[in-house]
Amino acid sequence: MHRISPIVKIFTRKLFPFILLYGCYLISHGHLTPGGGFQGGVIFGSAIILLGLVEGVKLTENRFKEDFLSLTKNIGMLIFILLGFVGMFLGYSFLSDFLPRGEVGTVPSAGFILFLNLTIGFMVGTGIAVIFYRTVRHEP
Amino acid sequence: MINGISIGIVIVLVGIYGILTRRNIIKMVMSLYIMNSGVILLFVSIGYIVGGQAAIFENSKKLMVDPLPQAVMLTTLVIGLGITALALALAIKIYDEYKTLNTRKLLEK
Amino acid sequence: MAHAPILIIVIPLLAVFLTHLTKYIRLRRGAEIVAVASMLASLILLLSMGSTIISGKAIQYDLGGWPAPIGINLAVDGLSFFFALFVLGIGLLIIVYSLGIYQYARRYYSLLLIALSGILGIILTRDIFNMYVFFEILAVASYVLITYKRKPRAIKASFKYLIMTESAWVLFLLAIAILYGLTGTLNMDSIASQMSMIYQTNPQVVYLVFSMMMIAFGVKCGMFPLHTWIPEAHSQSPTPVSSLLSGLILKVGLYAMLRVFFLFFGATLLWQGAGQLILYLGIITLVLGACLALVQDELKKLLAYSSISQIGFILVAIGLSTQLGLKGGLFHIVNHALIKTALFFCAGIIISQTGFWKISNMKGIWRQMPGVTFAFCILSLAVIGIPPSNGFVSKMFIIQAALTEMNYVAIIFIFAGILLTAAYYFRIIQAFFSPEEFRHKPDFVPQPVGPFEHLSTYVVAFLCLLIGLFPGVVANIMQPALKVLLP
Amino acid sequence: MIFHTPLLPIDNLSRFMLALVAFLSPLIFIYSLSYVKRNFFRYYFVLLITFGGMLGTVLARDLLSFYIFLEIMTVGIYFLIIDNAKKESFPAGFKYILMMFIGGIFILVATLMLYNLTGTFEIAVIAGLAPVLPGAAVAFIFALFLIGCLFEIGAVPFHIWLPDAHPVAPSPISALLSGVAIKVGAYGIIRMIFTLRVFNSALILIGVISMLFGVVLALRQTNVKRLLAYHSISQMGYVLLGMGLGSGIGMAGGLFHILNHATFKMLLFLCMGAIIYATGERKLERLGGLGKRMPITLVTFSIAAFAISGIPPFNGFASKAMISEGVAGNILLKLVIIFTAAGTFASFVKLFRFTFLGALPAKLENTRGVPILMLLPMLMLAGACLGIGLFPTQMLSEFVAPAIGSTMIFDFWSINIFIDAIWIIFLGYGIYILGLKTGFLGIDKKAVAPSFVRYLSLDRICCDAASVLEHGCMGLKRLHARNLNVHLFWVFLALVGLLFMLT
Repeated sequence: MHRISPIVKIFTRKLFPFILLYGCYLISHGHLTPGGGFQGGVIFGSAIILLGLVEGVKLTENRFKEDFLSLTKNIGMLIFILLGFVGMFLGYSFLSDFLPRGEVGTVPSAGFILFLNLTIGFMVGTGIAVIFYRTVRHEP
Repeated sequence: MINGISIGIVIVLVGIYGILTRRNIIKMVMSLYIMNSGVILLFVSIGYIVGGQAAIFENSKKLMVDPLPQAVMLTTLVIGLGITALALALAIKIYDEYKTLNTRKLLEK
Repeated sequence: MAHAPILIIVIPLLAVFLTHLTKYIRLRRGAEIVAVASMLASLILLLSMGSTIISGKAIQYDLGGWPAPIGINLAVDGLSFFFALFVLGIGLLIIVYSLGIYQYARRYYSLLLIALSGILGIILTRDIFNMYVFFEILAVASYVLITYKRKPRAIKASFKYLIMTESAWVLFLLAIAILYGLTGTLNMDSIASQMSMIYQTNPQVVYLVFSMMMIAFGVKCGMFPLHTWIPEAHSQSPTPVSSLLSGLILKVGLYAMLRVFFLFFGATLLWQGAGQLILYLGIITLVLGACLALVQDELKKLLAYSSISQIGFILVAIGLSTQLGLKGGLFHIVNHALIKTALFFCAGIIISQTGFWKISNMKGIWRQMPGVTFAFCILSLAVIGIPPSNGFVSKMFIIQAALTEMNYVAIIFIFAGILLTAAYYFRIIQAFFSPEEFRHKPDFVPQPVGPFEHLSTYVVAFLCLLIGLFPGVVANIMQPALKVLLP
Repeated sequence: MIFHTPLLPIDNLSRFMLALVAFLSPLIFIYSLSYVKRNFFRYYFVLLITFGGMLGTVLARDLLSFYIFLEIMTVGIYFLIIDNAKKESFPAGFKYILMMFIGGIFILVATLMLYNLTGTFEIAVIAGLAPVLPGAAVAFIFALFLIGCLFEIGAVPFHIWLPDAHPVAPSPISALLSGVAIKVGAYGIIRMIFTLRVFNSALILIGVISMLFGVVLALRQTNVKRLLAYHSISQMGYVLLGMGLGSGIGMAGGLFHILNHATFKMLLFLCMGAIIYATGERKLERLGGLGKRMPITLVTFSIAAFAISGIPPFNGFASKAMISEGVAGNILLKLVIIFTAAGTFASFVKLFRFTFLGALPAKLENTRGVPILMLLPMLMLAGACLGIGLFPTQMLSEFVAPAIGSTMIFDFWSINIFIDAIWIIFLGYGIYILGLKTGFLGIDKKAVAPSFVRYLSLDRICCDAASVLEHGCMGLKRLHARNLNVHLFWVFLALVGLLFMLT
């Protein structure tokens, strides 16, 4: 496999945090602008994949260990369901919006949709990273 | 007349043509995803109101496009992703075992 | 309690992720315990709603607090209660059966629970797109479950199943798009109310939507032209998965067909062309499945073809679209699900003990495994419809429905179907009891078959006889379901 | 709610059949105590289920439970036929269960049609409603029910399973099968005649054909049990003839013959079972000269042989006399009865001659008698044959006649019955001699078997039909194995097809 040129290496190392920041923006403003949990999560995943491709899987492996990622994936989903249960315990129906709605157009405007987006983003990001690790390590 | 719905139908037909005639299973998975995106385009354009604004709410009372199909199509996209990822994984395993991607050769193996 | 409908779906889903987390706690068989506990919890919740359902009232539940036409809402009425009950029962049976096979890891139980929560979601939901999403969840879980043992043929079968189902379900999505275009809502009840008006304005569109949905449900339940994926999928997948496939997944396809067709097209379409169409497709499925089973030598493939032909019976019963026909159809759905699950259990035990796949080298197995052969005999008698078993009761209702309709074509083909079913099941019994000494497969170590497998098979065999003797119990649970379909 | 089946109270007809089943079946149990040597548990388990099925069928007060117990009995007998697991017992068992299944479905369809007409399964209620029901429907339902029961009886067009099932089944089972199980089918027909008040002359035709067909083919057989099986067909032809006459005497004669046939046929099978148990041989050529070694079997066999051919002091003659009395007017039927009786006598002379008389073949030197447990039922049955034969009038007046609810006196000892008996003996012996000379009896291999018999036999037609079905299914299977694209093409073709069909 020919060597990755140094330009690409430096750029990815520098750009990596900004990609994550962009992902967070997408997730947090999911209910305002186009975006949301899934899209933000995909950005997270692509950041990790980018790192894996450029730095090589072993380096990213010890930074983002695979079973840690799959653990966070499962915990993310559990939190999503528990959020649904919280709505139920507070007397409304399942997955209902129990937080007060802020005024229109600002981040806290959609009540607990923000937390849903966060968990989904988290889960999708780690899930895609896990898929990437499995496919890279697959040898026929 | 050309609008989102007719193009969506055309894309679905292209997908169906692809899945029926292609022998290679990777191409079949691709045409499956084409069919899926064709339906998504059709469904979204059903909710389109001419001259409507994107369904982002800034307390202005302008005419807005129907947001429901778009939300629903988000889920279909995710499902399409899952299905295609799984189909490709299966295709890889099939290639590992049978060393061929041609459906006719696969039949005999 | 108020939140029961959604909890029935969410508890297995919750259990899915708990089983993944049992890796980190030292509980030895944590995954199995969580799986069984979640199914029991759902069963108890469902039974808690039983009394209100039997008395005829339906329980509505709006997800997220949004009222019916806008939000996704779940409804538990007679039909869904009836189906959910036997789905949970059989799901529990499948989990108990797979407890015995030790090497099934956590991943297997989480996939099984995803599939079961998908099925429960389909049964309880009242929103047509939500039904599509749950069908996809179920489909993805079953694709992976089929390939669980990583055998190359299983992967090929699963790929075929995936491509066929997904290309049919794109059509279902198209149908939903058209319905949404026409009615503006995704909720089944509001669509149904506007359906007759739509039928007046442009019947062509209704026919298009009907045939697309028929194709989608046909693939799921193995109707005539769309049944080709069933034999490979059933024979290559591990035993509990093949009983899940033929026991539940085919039945959920039928449930969706019943629910959608009688709700949307009941008044207008079914009584002219469509009911007759389903009847003829059912007849073709019936005869085709039976004929192919006659010449099949692999045991599991034969059972798969017999599933197809029994689905043909149910389609004939639904096609008659009378009160009695539906009663027979529903009863046969439950009976066939029970019997076929146990038949696959028997096949699994025999295959894991002897290592043979083909019936021709299973000759004289009677001396090796008298218990399993005895259970197999009872179950095959039940499928054919010999009186003391439950198969007889549902076959009787179907014949009676065909007679009241004076539909001679249906009667003749039901006659031929029962005969062919008897022919290929007695062919198997004949092979099991044959005089030659049973030759063991050289250098084959039989897998350990624990008490769970035998227990679950005998329990189901006994249950079949019990339902056969006291069909009244199931009949009055079915009463509210019939009122839902044919008011 | 669905199955409120009032099993009791039962009327006289059920009581008559109950007595027949309840008295004869225990003899089978006793006989098989010493006959069955392997897998006792399975044998007795299934035998008890069959016995229960038989009792249920006879006692059933409504048609649905009649059908249910009939099916249980049929499946039980199937598992008994394949019990001794010989190589050829499986195709015969398979043929048996499929034929019985066709009959069962006929009966089920008839029952359900009746249910749709009258809204109930109860026989008593249906009997009450019978005159008011539309004539055509009742006739059609009776025809369906009749066909179903003819399958059970094994009358000619549907007899294919009987000659195969008997030689293969263990002897007590073939005795049970032709002694009691066939009678249940006849009971079904009588029960239906009484409830629906339909007199169908087709029964006479079927009866006559069965009688002639059974006797002619019986003469040709050399396998001992196959010969008796064909005789069962011809004797059941008598019963059908009796029922077809429609007159009180005919019906009573038919019922009486059911009782007689049950006793002497079971006795014949048990004797043959004893011979097979002692010598292990089934073919007449390899038997002979057993008279000295098995005296009791000799005596019981000769009683049964005389009974079946209708010689006065034994019970066969009574019911045959009643039927011939019933048929008095019609000369043709009289001739048929005389010829069948003579043919029966001839074949039993042949059987007697080649098993008990003649030289004892070297191989059978050390054949000993049969254990007492097998002899006991044979002796009891022989006693029954003799007893009914000696006191037919008492038998008729307080046992057979009340079963049909008519008080009937019949003079059994009139002179022309003796003349008939003598006629039968001479004609029978003549046929035996003639048959021996022309080899028609199939004994010494210069048999001149008319080729058309082989061609005509229904058995071959069914086997050919089965193989055609087989090829069709194999063709279907080849057609079915296609690659993925073709199957997808079928999916979308189905869509287009549906759209086309709907509009």
